[in-house]
Amino acid sequence: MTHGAVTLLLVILALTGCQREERDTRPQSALGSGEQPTPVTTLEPGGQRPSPADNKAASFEANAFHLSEGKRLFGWFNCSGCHANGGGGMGPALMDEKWLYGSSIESIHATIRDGRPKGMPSFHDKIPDDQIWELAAFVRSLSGNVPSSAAPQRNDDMMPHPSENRLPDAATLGKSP
Amino acid sequence: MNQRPVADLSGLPTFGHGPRSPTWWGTLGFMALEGTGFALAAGAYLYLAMSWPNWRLSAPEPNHWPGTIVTLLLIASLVPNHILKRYAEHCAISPVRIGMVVMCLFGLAPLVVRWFEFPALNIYWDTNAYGSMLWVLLGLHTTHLITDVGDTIVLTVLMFTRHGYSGRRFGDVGDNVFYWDFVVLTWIPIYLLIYWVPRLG
Amino acid sequence: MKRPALTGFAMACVLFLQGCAGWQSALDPKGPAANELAWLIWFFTALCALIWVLVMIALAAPLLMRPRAPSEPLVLNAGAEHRKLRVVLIAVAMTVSVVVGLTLLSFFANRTLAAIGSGAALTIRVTGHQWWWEVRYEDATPNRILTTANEIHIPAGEPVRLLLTSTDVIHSFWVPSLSGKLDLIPGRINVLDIKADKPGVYRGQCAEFCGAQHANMGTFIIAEPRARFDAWWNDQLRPARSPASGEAKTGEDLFLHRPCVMCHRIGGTPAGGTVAPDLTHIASRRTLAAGTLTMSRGNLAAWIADPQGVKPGAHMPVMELNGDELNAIVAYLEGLK
Amino acid sequence: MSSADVTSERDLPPERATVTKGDLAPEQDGPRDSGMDDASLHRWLARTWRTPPGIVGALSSVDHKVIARRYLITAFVFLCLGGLNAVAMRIQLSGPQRGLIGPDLYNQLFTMHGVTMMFLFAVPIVQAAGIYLVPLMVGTRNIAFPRLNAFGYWIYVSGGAFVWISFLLNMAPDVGWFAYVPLSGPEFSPGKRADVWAQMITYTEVSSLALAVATIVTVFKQRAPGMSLDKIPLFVWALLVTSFVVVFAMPAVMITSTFLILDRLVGTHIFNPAEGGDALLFQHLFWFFGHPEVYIIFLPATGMVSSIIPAFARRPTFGHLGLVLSLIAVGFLSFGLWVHHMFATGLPKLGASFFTASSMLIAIPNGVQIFCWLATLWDGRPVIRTPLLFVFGFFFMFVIGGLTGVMLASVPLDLQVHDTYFVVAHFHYVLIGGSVFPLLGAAYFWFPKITGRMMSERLGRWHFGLAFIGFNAAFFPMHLVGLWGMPRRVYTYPAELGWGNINLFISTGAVLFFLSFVLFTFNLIHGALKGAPAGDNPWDAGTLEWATSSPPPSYNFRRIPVVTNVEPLWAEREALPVATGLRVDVRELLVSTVAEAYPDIREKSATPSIWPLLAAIAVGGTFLYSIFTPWAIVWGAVPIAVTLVGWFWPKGDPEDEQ
Repeated sequence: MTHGAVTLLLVILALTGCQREERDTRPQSALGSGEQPTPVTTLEPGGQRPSPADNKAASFEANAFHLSEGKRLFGWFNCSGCHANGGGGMGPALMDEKWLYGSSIESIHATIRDGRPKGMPSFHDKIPDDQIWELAAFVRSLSGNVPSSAAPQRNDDMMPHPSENRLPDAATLGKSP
Repeated sequence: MNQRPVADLSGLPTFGHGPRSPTWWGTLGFMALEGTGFALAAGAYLYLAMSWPNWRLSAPEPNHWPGTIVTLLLIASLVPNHILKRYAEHCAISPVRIGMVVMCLFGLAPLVVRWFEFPALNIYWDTNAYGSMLWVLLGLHTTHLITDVGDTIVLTVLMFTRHGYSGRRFGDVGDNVFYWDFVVLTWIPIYLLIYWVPRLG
Repeated sequence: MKRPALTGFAMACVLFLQGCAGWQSALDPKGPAANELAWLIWFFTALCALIWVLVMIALAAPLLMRPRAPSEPLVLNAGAEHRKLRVVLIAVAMTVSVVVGLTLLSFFANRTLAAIGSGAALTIRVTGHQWWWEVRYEDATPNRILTTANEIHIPAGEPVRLLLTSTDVIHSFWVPSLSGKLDLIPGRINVLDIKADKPGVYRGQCAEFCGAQHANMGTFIIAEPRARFDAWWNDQLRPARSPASGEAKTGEDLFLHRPCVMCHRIGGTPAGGTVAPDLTHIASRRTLAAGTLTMSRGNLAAWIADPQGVKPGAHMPVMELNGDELNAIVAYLEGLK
Repeated sequence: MSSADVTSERDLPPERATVTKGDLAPEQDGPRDSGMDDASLHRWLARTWRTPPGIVGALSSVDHKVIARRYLITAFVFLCLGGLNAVAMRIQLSGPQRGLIGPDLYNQLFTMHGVTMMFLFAVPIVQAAGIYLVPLMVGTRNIAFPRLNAFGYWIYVSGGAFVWISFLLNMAPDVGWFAYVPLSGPEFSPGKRADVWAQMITYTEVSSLALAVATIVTVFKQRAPGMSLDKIPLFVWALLVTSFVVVFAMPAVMITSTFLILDRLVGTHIFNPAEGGDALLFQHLFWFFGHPEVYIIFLPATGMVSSIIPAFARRPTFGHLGLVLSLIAVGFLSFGLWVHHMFATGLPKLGASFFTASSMLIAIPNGVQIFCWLATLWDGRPVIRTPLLFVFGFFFMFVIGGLTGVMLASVPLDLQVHDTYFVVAHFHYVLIGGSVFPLLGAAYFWFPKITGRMMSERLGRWHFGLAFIGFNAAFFPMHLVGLWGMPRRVYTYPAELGWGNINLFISTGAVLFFLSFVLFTFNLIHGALKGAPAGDNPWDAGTLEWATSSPPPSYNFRRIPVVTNVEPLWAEREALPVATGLRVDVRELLVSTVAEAYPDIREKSATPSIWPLLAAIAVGGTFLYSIFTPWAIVWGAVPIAVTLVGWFWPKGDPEDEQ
């Protein structure tokens, strides 16, 4: 009885811990498959959802490593050129609760992959799919949508806003101006 | 091994005050290690202050008044504290009870003011390293303040029970007095560091 | 008990010393700083070995004596104790003089090392990245400033000043055949002066743990005669060669339209990424991925096809390329001499 | 020598003997040990001092020997785990470009190896040897603050378990045991791995500090009558100095790890150069602890050497005073040389030279110790038994480690060998040669006292031979490979650098060394179950722990011994002088004065209690939870306060009431 409970607890711990801490730098799906589904640009809100086989939301969304990689790429790929550090500039703000094209990670993935009207370019060819997922997961974390235990922490540079792991959660954020 | 009695200990007392008691030495040991912690935190502050020519990093000057009030309260508390110590050495229960209540109040008063001291720093811990160090130093001392006030309150309650009539308990009161001195003493350099040292340069 | 161990040591040492080719070795100095240091190492080692042997003799001596009468441990021979005290005091005095001597020696060695860089005409800024080295040749004329990666060409026989810094974590620049190591710390600039006596290739490696691929963060210092060095610099300043074949042309197009362009720069093309090594003359380098693979067509293909298999954790992502695309890109890069 | 003049009524200062008048409950009295015969004395004391039966009783134990035994076993388990880490790393490194272990796992492995060996094995095991032996050597019945001592153990074992469970969950720290920022900082260490490092370091150091304070007070206030400062055994001196070093060094690492976790979790900028912080501040703070840490591990080992040598050289240590002064000097100097770990960071040249001088300076007191031990051995061929063999091994290897240490102290030389395998070789020579070999010798030496049985001498010699060859084969070539350019903490290396053969040899040695520990474990178990009965004093040694039975009874000594010599059992061959007059129905022990050890107070020692365990659970839960939210400190304060009040609140025992 006790043993069972302890084992169960350990298994749960292992599952939660592993998923958050796993550092898979070479997701299997990407290997050897040169062909990708034909890009579909769609203007409908929410965008085209990826097929279940390609949907990597589960393995990226709450994984600390992928989120932090997303944060790095956000800077490297100059997303801040338009979106600043999430506060918005030429492009819309990413830190608030307003989503023009849906708030799910799949929608954000589609936005980055296929682009959106009024200036958001398509990065389909420019960024490998796994890294689009990382970026999408990070963008979601900007508005407190991922567990703070996995969200990236502050950078070692000038800090114009609180780090993602210290943002209020999405519900609270929506109410603030 | 065979034994050969050479000394008789039966006439010795069963408790002692101050350096005679092991507890006093234990308290001293913990003070030494906590004092090292304070010193290193202060050292870290000074290290950063010296690395940056524009220290305070263009942060606004803190409002020193809450800190000054805390300092005055803490220094004032030393008087009843040492009166209490004398009564504890004489194992006089009623004055010790009164003294403990007074010391509880003298402990709570600076804590209340401390609540207003944090905003008076005029900077947050996540603004820059100067703010971080200020909050760390103040937080470190506040932790000591809280634990010692908690300790004093528990001991006060204990002195009002039948357990209070024990020599050991009077020794505990003495050690509590000793530790409070330490809490007051460590505050002075931190106070100067937070409010006055940056104004020198 | 100890003899077989010692014999084993001796044999082992002989065995190892045979294979001791100095490419990245503090014991195979190729510059004045490393020379001074190698001399210092040998001197310290010899002195320490001597002291160690003396202590071991002192330790072994009682084993040859007769056993002490077991009766009364507290009964001591006052004369013998006095003699021992004298021996111990002499030993302490010797320790003090050795320590003082070695301190002075290392102080003067330090001064000698500091003098090596005087008159350095060439300044190179080396910036550490997770897990490669950005190398920038400073020059008063802006269009002569040259940025490359992982390999540092220097003129032989001349002191060169390296300005070391980092954009992410702490690294440490260490080319043992030329000089001691110095850290690259974000927010600080450290100055290291190096000089190679003769032309040659000297390997170095990051010496401060810097994350997943700390092990594969190599660098090369290539010392050349002044004339060849100048020619190299001039050659590096020109933009990339345009693709020579149709396949390479396809490769260039792919490079510019696929993820490569997001991070890498190739001079003379729109590719202007600055977060990864400059590839303008990649084919002229000896190695790929900071000393991980030697430069060859096969290794280029392997690195592009599966960077995470070659260097797990590196920031080069796995890209979705089919065989033809891969061949084209490799053909293009191979032409970037 | 006569004992009559050392301790008598004359030596009790009269004003100290008087009882303060005041509002005190009338003092109760009970049976005393004065005229009691041995059998009934044993019955009384055994009942008063026993650990209660049952699981709850075992968890409530405050007997320093019980706690120390748990510490020793736990630390040994962590040694084996850390050793397995090392073997895994050595297999990966046995050839160039091996693919057995990837960088992610390898980085966790070497971090776990360092953390386990430094924080969960080396420091706890020397402190555990201290809390077992110090009360026996100073002739008292229990350690000072026995409940704090028990609390320390629970903190230690749970802290160790947290780190190892996080390793099993792929959450172990992967930033090296010293976790330099910015690599361990918020930007470059995603997830909770570095937080685990930071919080568990702070947490387990609480245990180390608790033990240090308890040890200091035991040595200062609970020494047997007559044990003035000049008669304190060297092992006790070593533990005393170590405890002081702990008290002043460990807060530095707690401050460092706390700053790190604040940076990571609440967004402070202490180590962020862009907002006024500094990355090198971390290194200064860390090494202010990190260098004394080496001496925390090494000094108790010198105490062990100083205990083993006189027993087998059959004479007191030569230069007792010189050894004591060297211990104190090493303790002081250890705080003045942290910067020699940072020569490669590009510090100002003059400052670095100062630290060269101070680092070299520490060779002098260490030299004094070596010379005094050698002089002790020069009276004739010593009795060669396993403990002494390990001490010989200690000389062989520690002198190498010490001399390479002198090389590292030289700024220019350090720039070549810093962070290479040369340094790995150096500190393993110092830590294994200088500390683990004396510890193994000490295990053979005191095993009969702890278990009442002897370990096998034959196996012991085989163990020594295997360990000696394995160790030197594994670590001596590392000096060379370091000079040939191999840096530390690499998970692999290219074949063309030619380090393959030597690394294969090193790995073979490492496996041999590991096997020697398998043999040792067998010898331990075999000795504990089937060893020959030891008797009270199998080596005819001279210090007080050999005056009581093996294993010692819960109350340690039937009567408090009176000390007349630094080797009291050699001075008093016929009968041990003792002091009488303590009560036997309550846990009474003798408190004496600090310098002269005059009897001063008959104080009550704490009774068994479950509260230290509960308090440790509350503190542990708070620390664990704080990795996830800073509010844990606020919520955790409640159970911590409750358990601490429960701990200190008098339960109506006679011990508490008086």
